[in-house]
Amino acid sequence: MSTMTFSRAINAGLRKAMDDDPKVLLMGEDIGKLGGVFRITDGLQKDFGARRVVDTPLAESAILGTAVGLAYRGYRPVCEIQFDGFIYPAFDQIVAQVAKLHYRTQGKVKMPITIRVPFGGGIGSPEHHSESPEAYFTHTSGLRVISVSNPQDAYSMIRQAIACDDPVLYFEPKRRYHTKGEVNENQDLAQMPSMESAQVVVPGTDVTLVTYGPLVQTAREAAMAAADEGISIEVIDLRSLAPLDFAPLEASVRRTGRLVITHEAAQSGGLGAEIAASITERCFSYLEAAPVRVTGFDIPYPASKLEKHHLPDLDRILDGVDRALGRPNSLSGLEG
Amino acid sequence: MSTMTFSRAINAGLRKAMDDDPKVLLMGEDIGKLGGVFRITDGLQKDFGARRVVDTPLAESAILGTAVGLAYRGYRPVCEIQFDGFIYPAFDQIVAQVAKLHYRTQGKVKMPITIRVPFGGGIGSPEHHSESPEAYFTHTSGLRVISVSNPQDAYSMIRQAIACDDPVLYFEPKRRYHTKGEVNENQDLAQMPSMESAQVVVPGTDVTLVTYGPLVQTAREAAMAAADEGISIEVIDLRSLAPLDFAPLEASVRRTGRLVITHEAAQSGGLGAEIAASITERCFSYLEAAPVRVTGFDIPYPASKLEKHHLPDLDRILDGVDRALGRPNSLSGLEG
Amino acid sequence: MLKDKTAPTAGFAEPDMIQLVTATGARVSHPDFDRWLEDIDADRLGALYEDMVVIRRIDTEATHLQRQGELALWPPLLGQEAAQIGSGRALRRDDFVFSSYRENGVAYCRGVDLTDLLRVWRGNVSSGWDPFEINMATPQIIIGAQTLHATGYALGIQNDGADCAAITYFGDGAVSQGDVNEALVFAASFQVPVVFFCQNNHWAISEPVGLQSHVPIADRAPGFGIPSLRVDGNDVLAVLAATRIALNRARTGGGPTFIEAVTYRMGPHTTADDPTRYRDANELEDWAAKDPITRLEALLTHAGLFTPELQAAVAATADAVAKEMRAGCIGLPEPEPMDVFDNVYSTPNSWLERQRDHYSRYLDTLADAEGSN
Amino acid sequence: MLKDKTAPTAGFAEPDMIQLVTATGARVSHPDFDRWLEDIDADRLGALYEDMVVIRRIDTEATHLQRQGELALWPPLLGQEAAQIGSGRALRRDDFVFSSYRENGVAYCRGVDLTDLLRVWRGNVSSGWDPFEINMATPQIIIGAQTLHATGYALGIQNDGADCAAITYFGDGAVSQGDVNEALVFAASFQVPVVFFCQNNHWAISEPVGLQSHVPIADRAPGFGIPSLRVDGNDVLAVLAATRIALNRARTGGGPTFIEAVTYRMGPHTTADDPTRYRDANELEDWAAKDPITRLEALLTHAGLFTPELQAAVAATADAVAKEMRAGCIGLPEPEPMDVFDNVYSTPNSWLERQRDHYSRYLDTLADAEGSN
Ligand SMILES: Cc1ncc(C[n+]2csc(CCOP(=O)(O)OP(=O)(O)O)c2C)c(N)n1
Ligand SMILES: Cc1ncc(C[n+]2csc(CCOP(=O)(O)OP(=O)(O)O)c2C)c(N)n1
Ligand SMILES: [Mg+2]
Ligand SMILES: [Mg+2]
Repeated sequence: MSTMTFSRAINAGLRKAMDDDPKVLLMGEDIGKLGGVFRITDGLQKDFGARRVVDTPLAESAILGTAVGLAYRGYRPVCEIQFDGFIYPAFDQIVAQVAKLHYRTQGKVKMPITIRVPFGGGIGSPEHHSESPEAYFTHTSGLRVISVSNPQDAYSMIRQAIACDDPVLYFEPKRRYHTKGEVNENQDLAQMPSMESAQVVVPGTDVTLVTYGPLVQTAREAAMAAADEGISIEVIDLRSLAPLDFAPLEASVRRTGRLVITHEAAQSGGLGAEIAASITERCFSYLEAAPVRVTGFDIPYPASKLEKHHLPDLDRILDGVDRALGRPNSLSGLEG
Repeated sequence: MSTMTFSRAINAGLRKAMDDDPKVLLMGEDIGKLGGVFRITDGLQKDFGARRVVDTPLAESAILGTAVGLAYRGYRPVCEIQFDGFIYPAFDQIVAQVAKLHYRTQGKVKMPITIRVPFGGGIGSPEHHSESPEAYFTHTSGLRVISVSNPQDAYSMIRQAIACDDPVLYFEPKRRYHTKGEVNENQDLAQMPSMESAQVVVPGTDVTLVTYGPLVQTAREAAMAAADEGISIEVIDLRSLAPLDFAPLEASVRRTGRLVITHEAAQSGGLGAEIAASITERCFSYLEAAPVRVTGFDIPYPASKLEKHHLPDLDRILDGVDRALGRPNSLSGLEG
Repeated sequence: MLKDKTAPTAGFAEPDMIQLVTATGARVSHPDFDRWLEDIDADRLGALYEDMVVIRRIDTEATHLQRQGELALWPPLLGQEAAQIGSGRALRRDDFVFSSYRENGVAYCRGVDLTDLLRVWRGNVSSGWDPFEINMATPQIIIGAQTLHATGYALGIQNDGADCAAITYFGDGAVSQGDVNEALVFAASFQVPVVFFCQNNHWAISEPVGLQSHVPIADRAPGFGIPSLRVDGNDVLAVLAATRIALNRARTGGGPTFIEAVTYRMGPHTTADDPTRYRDANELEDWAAKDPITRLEALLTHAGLFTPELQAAVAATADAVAKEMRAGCIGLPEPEPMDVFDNVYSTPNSWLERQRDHYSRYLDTLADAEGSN
Repeated sequence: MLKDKTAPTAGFAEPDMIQLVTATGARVSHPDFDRWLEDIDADRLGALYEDMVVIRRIDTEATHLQRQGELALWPPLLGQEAAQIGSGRALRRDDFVFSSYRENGVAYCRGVDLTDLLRVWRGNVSSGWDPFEINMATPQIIIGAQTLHATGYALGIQNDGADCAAITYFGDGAVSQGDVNEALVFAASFQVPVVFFCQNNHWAISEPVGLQSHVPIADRAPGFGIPSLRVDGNDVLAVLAATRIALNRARTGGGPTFIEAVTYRMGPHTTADDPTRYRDANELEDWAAKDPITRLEALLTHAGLFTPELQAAVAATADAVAKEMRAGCIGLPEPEPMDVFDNVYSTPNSWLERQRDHYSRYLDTLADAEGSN
């Protein structure tokens, strides 16, 4: 066990994966000497060389497209997309190639590609640097999508993602890069909890609060704050966004009868819709109230001085909890 | 009133829009002499010239990117994407530019761009020619998304889309291109029902069946078949996918207490999730059962000989209706 | 001062292209190219001829099968036989091909099973063969996407220190796509062993090549730092030599090469297309006069090699291939309903398992209901 | 036979570039370029000098403001003054600019309000000015996207039969993006009045230009059928002349032109960057010796124009501009919470109206709760 930052934990996981398998290589913009704009790959080019930590020309479609070719050749490329908002030029290669090649070839061609995406807001950046595009990928059959919320998961799940024979989008909550935590680096892949499993991170009885990535921390804080008021929130960290691990959600909602989902992405068509719809399908008779979504608004990411009015925070989450519980809340009096 | 095919109706709408406004121009691959692979633009280059019906080089990102520049210059470009599966190279320009420029510039720059996308399956085509990518766009703030199901709407709504100052994705159900219907070409834009409005196309009392585009016809057939068994289905054609017009849905579900949603797109994260989640939020206490989704599976579009096993058809929709009604159905006996 | 290349080059004046066999079948010698053809004796020339006749026959037979409703679609290669055989036969077994949908002649060179060739066009599967069995990726439909795959594969070859190469095929329309240009950037930056093989068949569906570029396509590559060759794509020897030159560069650390093979799509874009809507009949006639097979016949005739024996043998092979292919096509078993769920992932996926389970129950219910009727 | 341009060109040997003023300030004459500078008299030269000094001052002041916490971020243009002023001053009012994020010097030439220039970097808005007021689109962050916008705008100009032009600015990194290459394809195909202005400042964040291309970037364009010019980007006269030549071609139906201005990013990529991690200090030193402002001072000195009066006047202007900008920046009103909902659409949208309404109620509730505490 050692204490390390979130970003260091990803670095350590990448290093371990590269040590374990010579076919693992990293590709991206500025990931070499600079170590990436967030320093996630710091020191790796120095230690593994420029053939395994590849600074690419500035073209995202080519990063993913060449990764596909490398996968054909037996490599396991880990592609860094510098910021969430720069993934769209690669969308075609991800959606039409990476996601579909295994199906297209009836399983002949595997695509063990990991796509690392620093995502989400809260760091005061200009446009395109704070987006939450995960729902585009969770709706894309053939991809796996995960998001990590703490250093241990960051470490374990990057290793699991790289080891996975399917393509994995790995969403990193960039505003949590500097948080620290305990990391056990001595686990075999086999010992780790499946990267497809959701986890109850705060047990509770009154309401189920589901989230992932950057808002797990906020949700924990909300649970603490609510406890002061005598409300017991069960917080679930989804970890896997596609597929969703519904078992712990169902179990929780059957107990609490109430569900709040929170994410930074826009509400309409966001992952929260899938969770609400699925849990309603699976737990209809247990629900005491409609699932509540506390999310970013249906707007392009706003200027940094306004981002606090877009991002769900502790107060907005608690307001959502009140709504789920039928307690006085900001929408009291509105029918619904 | 005249009778015409669906494809002819779009053609007529485009022609009218071009007649009415010299700033309207069409761009796309093979839309000139050939009239498009579906002949939607047949004859228009001949009549309006190559400056207004522009055969572009083979590059979707450039089609949308140059459309943005044309919009800056005061034009109203109508871009044809040849098939649904070819829209992804343009994804970045659509999501990061077309959708966001109005917001970015605090309303200074308008993006009255219409993107025509023949979509959906059922025509026996190879991969990439039968997709339903609408949920990527309904989740993208700044875009409007509509889909048409009959020649009259095809005609009216292409005109409305072009007249709209916001960017509009116009999804055309390609397998319905040859169906015929009455079209009134003598309506002013102002007289037409808003393109943002959903419409009840079959009134009913037992269950609400919501869909759009190609499956509206299938839903109508389902309603007829169900009527023979004494079940009264209310069919709603969404027409607008973003924003969704919830008023008629809410009104209907409050009466029926039961909701079935059907679309060709994959289920997870599809538009059905948003509809189910929103209606549950808005009509929780009226719902007698969880909303049911009858959709394409979470798979890449399959080979054409298998597409009938992916696309919702009359029988699968009726099975979903049975599920919503608590009648014996394929999942009877499973909990959930 | 201006580096101006916009001077009109309409029609791509022949002198620009490397040609080793004239339209009338005369062999012209070429200082750089000839030495790459030293092994092409009578037998090999006959074999190239056979290949070209056979793939034309495959193409014709497939078109028939489509007309007869046995195939859903077919993209004819008629007219492009020399470009595909000349390049396809330059490859080594351990080279890897990333093509578009029209390179059925190249697939034939790779030794594709004829039934596998058709499975995708019959609609049974999304692609027909095992890429690793013949070292060729299955047809790519997204225009240009495969050029990046080839470049990445070549990066892998380079990392492995192997001496094979990747080759990617694409059309004149494809060169407008961002992906193709990014592939040139990456290939040049990393100097990887990849050959960019552009079949300029003059059309991208209904769009003439002049809409994509006012200058010869081969001129594109040097500006990326990639040397290029422009060859008569209807001259199988020129194509063969050019591809060998490029592959040799790739194998010996010389990096990428771009080849433009100037040829012509004599048929429709696919069996769903109607070129009379957009193409002048005269143009087709002009190009029919440059038919690559006729040209090779003329060369063989000049050399006294176009014997009745050769003709009979080739015809017999073509007949046999066509017959085998037709039988394989018609005999293909129908896919099973539950196949739709296979191979989306290589490891189990809970979402999909549930949908599979539900659909299987649904099919059972349906069968029961039908049984009880 | 191979059109091979992969010969090493490391360091982009100066002889390749057009230079009208040497590093020591000597004016060299040039047969094609000189006639485009006939109007550049003492006053105009002084004005160019003033512009360059002023934008360097703007740049420095903005960097200070960032360090002082008044701006969230700033992308310095230090070292690129000649490239931006030379090109920016070649433009006519009715030309339209599509730039990236670093062209604050060009925006200055367009007459941008200084406070508007900073609004985006302070984080108040997503972009700071009205594009139609100064005929310049606001900064584009998605690398290369703006080149297509310029090409489309130019298509509009062509359709309108107008004689203005579009110009687009982008970096050496951007030329690797598919969009930039597609823009070249479209511009060449339609022969539209657009100028592609690439500031090769040798770096894309931490990546040296040699990673993007082994050949000079200006060589890229001719392969698309677009003539190109490679100029010393630290020589304001060479840049001015080249841009005028290109704009003139555009206005007179000559189609697109590509300019590579070879310059250097003397500062960090942005204020968030630390170039010492990846850049050799010697390289920076070399380029400091080629400082565009020093060079113009030397030219002015040679010509006896670098008078104390000029220096004093320029310094006064720079001071005034810096002061005005600082005051404008600091005086910017904070945005209002409910602003987040404005202008997503130009017409009402039911989804958003509901969210706006809910959030407004929420803020009220919050205020009530705080009020009652
Ligand atoms: C990204 C994308 N856009 C559009 C299409 C539709 N399409 C299929 S083939 C084709 C023309 C291709 O022309 P070319 O590259 O010259 O190849 P050829 O068909 O002549 O072999 C087009 C536009 C596609 N398949 N993919
Ligand atoms: C599509 C996209 N990918 C990545 C980035 C991140 N990024 C911002 S600036 C930059 C380097 C750009 O270099 P260059 O084009 O040379 O312009 P310069 O910064 O030197 O002016 C990168 C990679 C981005 N903004 N957009
Ligand atoms: Mg072609
Ligand atoms: Mg640069």
